[in-house]
Amino acid sequence: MGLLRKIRTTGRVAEPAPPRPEGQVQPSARQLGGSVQVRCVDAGSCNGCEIEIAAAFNPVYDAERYGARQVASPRHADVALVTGPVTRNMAAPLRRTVAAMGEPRLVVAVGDCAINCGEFAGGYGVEGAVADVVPVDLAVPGCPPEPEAIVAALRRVTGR
Amino acid sequence: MSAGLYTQLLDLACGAFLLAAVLVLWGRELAAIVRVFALQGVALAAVGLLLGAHEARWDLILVALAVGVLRAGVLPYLIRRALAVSAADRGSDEVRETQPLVNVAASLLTAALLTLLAYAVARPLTELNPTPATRALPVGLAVVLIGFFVLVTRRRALAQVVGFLLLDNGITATAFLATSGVPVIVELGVSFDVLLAVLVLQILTTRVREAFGTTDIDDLRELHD
Amino acid sequence: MSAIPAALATATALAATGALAGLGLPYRLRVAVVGVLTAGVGVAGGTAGVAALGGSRWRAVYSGLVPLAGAHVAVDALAGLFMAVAGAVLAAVAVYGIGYATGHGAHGLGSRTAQAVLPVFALSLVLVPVAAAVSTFLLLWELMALTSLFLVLAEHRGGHLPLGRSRERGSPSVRQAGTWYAVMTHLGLVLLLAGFALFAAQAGGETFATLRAGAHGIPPTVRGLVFVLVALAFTSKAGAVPLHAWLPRAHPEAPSPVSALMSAAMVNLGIYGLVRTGLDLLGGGPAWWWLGLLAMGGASAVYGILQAAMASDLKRLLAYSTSENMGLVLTGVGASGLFAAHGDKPLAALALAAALLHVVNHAAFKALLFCAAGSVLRATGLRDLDRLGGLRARMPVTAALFALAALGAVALPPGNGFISEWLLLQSLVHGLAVPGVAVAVVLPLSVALIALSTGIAAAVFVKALGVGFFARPRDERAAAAREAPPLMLAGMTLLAAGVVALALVPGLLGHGLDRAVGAVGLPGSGALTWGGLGVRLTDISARLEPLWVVAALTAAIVLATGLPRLYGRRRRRVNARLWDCGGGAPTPRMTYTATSFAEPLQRVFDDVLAPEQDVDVTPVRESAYLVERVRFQHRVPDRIEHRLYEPVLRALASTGRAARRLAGGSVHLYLGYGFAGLVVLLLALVVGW
Amino acid sequence: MRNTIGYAAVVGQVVVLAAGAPLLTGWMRQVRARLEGRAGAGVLQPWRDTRKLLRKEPITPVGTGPAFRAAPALLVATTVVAGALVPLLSTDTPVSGHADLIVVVALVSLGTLALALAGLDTGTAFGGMGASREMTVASLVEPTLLLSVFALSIPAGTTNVPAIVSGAIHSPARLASPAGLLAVAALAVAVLAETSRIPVDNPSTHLELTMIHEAMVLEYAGPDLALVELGAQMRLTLLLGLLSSLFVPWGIATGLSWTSLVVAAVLFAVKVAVLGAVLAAAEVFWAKVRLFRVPELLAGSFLLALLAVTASYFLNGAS
Repeated sequence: MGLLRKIRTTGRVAEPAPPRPEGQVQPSARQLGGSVQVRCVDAGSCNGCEIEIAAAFNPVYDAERYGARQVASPRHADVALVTGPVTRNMAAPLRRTVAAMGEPRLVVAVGDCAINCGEFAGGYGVEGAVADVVPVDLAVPGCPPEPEAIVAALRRVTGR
Repeated sequence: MSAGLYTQLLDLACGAFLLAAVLVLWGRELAAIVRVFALQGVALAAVGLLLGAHEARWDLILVALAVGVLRAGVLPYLIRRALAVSAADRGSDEVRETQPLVNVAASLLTAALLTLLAYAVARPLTELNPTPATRALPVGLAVVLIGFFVLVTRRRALAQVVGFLLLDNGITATAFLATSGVPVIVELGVSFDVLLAVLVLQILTTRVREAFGTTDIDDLRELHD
Repeated sequence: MSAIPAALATATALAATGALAGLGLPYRLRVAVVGVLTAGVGVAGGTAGVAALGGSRWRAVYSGLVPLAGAHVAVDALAGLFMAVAGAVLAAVAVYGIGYATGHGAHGLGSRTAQAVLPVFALSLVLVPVAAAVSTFLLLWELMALTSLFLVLAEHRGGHLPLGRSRERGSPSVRQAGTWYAVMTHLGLVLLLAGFALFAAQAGGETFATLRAGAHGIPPTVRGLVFVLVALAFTSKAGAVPLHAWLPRAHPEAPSPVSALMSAAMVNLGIYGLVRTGLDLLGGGPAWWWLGLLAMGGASAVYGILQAAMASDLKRLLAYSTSENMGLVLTGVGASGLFAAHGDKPLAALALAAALLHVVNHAAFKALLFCAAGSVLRATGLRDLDRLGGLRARMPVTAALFALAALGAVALPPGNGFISEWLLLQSLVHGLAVPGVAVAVVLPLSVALIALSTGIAAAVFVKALGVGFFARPRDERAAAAREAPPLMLAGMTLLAAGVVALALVPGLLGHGLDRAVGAVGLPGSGALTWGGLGVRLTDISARLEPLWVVAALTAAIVLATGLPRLYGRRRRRVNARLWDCGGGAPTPRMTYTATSFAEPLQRVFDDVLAPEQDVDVTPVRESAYLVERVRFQHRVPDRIEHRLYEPVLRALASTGRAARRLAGGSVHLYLGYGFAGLVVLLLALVVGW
Repeated sequence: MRNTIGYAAVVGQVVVLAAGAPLLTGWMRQVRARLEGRAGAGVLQPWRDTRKLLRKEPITPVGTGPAFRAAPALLVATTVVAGALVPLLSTDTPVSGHADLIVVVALVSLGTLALALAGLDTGTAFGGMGASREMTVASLVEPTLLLSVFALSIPAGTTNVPAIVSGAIHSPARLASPAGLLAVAALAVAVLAETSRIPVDNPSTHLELTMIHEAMVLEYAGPDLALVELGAQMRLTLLLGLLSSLFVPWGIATGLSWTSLVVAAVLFAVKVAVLGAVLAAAEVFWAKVRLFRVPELLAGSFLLALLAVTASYFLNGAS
């Protein structure tokens, strides 16, 4: 009964949807038609971006209302959210993950490290930015990026 | 009250009565078990009330009401208080029946067999005088058996108390259904006994807890060894 | 009228020729000739059976054949059903056997003895139901037991395999299986002998006709004793728990065609004997007989399939599944007797029809399963599911046939096993109308046990097919497997045709089944109507037309694959690596094995199965904290065997030791024993009379 | 005319099932989202997912065989056939004579089995793990299912679903009896297990080690995945529909008229939506139980089913 009362008193926590983000819907994402399955790949991040991604899917930002959902297998996914500079050990797994996704597929680089290796540029264990390993369709800058930015990027893919 | 409706309601009450016994067996959380036990008291009172209303016997209705107050109100309240005390002392360990002697799945299957046994045993009795009430007789017997089973297999003293009370509920229900009501004196006597037993057990439980810090009955065996 | 004796005479002649050919001819010729002749025995026996199912009957007495009593033979529809099943299985398996034994070389099944015995075993399978007197029956029964024992032992030297590798398991297991089989089957014979002797003495004659006539004059306790003795023997032959111990040993160790014959034809005869004596000769009995059978049936069904779920040896799995299916049949027979005892003849007929139909269905799919397992064994030398795998690409036909038979075994539509299980469930579900407390208590439990065994059977055959034939090979031998030779495939295809026919148009069997049920005095077609396509219960609104189910499923599959294509963009299907979590290609060692597949079930039924495991950690010499080797052993023993047989065996052994002490070697002592015995006997006479 | 309406009812059942299944899932997710304080993706989202999956490229993982390819279609096909048989909209259809409850249960199991084989066919560890767990759960559900069938068939005297349903419409007292209620409870637990819902399985888990159903389908992509998802959604709808038909039968067309068929369709949608909402709300409150606690749950439901059988036999005066 406690939970029921909590549900009643809390009500809706999702913030009102911000206006649709600027910029075109990704051309390759048009076929997706408002449904995007997301697979996260941590290619060597400090886990700051992971926390923000988790926040983007929480009840407050609720990325799910725009049609994005996280899935357990890259076979089910349309979008790979890649975070962190790609370390040497994660380069091959990242390639395999993207290859396992069926066409049409997109890769979204989340965070400064994913875009240009950020703080870790030139590190001995770093292979390079995500774009050096797999073709990147969208980038979300920030260290770490705010959940709004991640949600906005996902909305440019779902088109909703 | 038409005969059909009476049968229907009586069957429903008996079904709920039996279901409550099964749920007691199923549950692990002692607090939930006590809640279910209180519901069973309500069902038992309903059985009595229905019988009394059907046969227009005021004594039966009175007994049923008394039983209801006792089984659905007083006893659960006492057990809950004991539970609260032990939970305050010992933390969450004490409020769950974590490891019954027979695992839950097996005890559920045993309960199934016990119910069948009760049906088989009660069959000749039913055939003596087939009325809706005697037809539901096996339910009372099944609850007696299930109560006994709980008493045998549970480790926590409080769970055993509930088992004992289940057994007693079963006896009361059997008495209601078989003879359409026991004499008031007998019923009161039995209930008084039960109340006494609960008090004694509660005192004992408190003592045990003070002495050993837990109410796992198996620890008592060390006294013997 | 004349078809039956002619066919039986042909069968006997063919079998005799076959035995001689097996002894005389050189290896290559021998296998082919014996195979063809054995198939002929099957065809002839099957023809006789079909004729009997068609309504013709035959009886005869050959006074010279068996000393004292003479050979009494008779064929009715019940016998016909079992003959037809045995004949059909024989014909197909014999063809398969030619291919199997050819590859085997001159040892094992191809050897002189085995080839000489095979036709005789085949003949005995066909002839046991023909016997119409106790002595004839027991002689044929013993012939069947002995010949099958020979065949079980055929590979005691370790079969020679085409790939030139020795078999995984050496001969000790074969010898052990032979011992178990020999002992148990002969104990069974002793029980049969005792039961029938008692019966015959009380009824005043040993022909089945006299027994049938005299059965009602026998006091109930004696009747009960006869039934218990005979039922113990027959259920042991049928492999019912707890008398099943020989079955999971003998069936896997026998050469695969022999396993197929034993599992699909020989165990049936246990059921035949039970139906013949219990329902026909004794003319039914009190409820407790049948409650006992129901209990045995339920226990066999669940215990058998649980052991099958734990087995990782493919043939052992199939053997335990035989135990399960015989349990289902026993449930049907028990329910039939129970209903008859309470006077509900139509329902009894329905239950018996379900049981008999399940015998037929089981024979079809189990023969095919054993043959397919034999093909796998022959191609890889492996029976261990944990090492097999990936065979669907290498042995596509065998894999497809195994899948077809497995569909029958899991008792789901459109498999053939589903139809008989459906009938069985219908008879049990409607059995509550029969009065009696025992009925009301037992029927729900039986339904639950059948349901549980069916559910686990699905897991078992998903395991056998999915782990054994799908995925990737876990052993180089499995990777090098090649498809079985055409003759083996031909034999299996014949069986598959039977499975498909039984699954799609069970109605074809209808009238024969009615007559078989009628042969034991139940109203054959009282409860069932066999339409052209399916089955319909007469008094109850229930019907099953498998052909329609298959048609509907096919249409729905076409719809489900077609509609999305219409909508989709018709992208080309691409190949991709298996998803490996990014960590590099998964190796075959990462695939799920049979043992790991069964692990959750084993944990659920821990209390029943009581698995044994021990972990043995060897530290390196320098330090106790560094582990050099960890050995983990896990096995699920047959608990009933463990708990029931071993104490008996131990007791026997100690009795033997005690007996040795008694036998001191002195002649006086022995004479003294004799004298004491005589005196005691006389004393007993004096006191008794 | 008689046949036209009858066949229309059958086609209607299949269409309602296929079209409504994603909507039901969307509705349940929406209810859940609202209870969690989220906005939710809308009721239509599962249809958008399906549309997108159908447009994606089909993938065949190397090393898989025919079982992997055939399983999705078979899963959908078994559900379609079962959906055509059971009286979701009408009890009087040309196929109602074939609508045996045992057959329906077996068809649903056949779909489970096909998917389990597909999981093993991939040869990955997760596929095998999912298959093994799914078959374990399925085999333990079977006794509950069949005993519930048994309990339901006693008052009707048949296992034919339309006969049971129309019997219940005519004598509603059957449903309020202890036997009826116990059978509902037992069947409800069995349905939860068969459709891989909480507390037996978590349909939205991302952790492979806790998966049952999802683990088997990790390798599917594109149109194949669309069929698998659609099959699972249809199964949920079918079983909830069957539950509502058996225990809240009012509104199902018993005669042959177009209006009653339309009314039945509307009522069916309402009933299933209510059941779905209850289920979704319950899932917010429950947690998934440990895999090896699942047998306890199923043993409990088995006990309820057995009690249903005995109660219907002893209380309702079979004697």
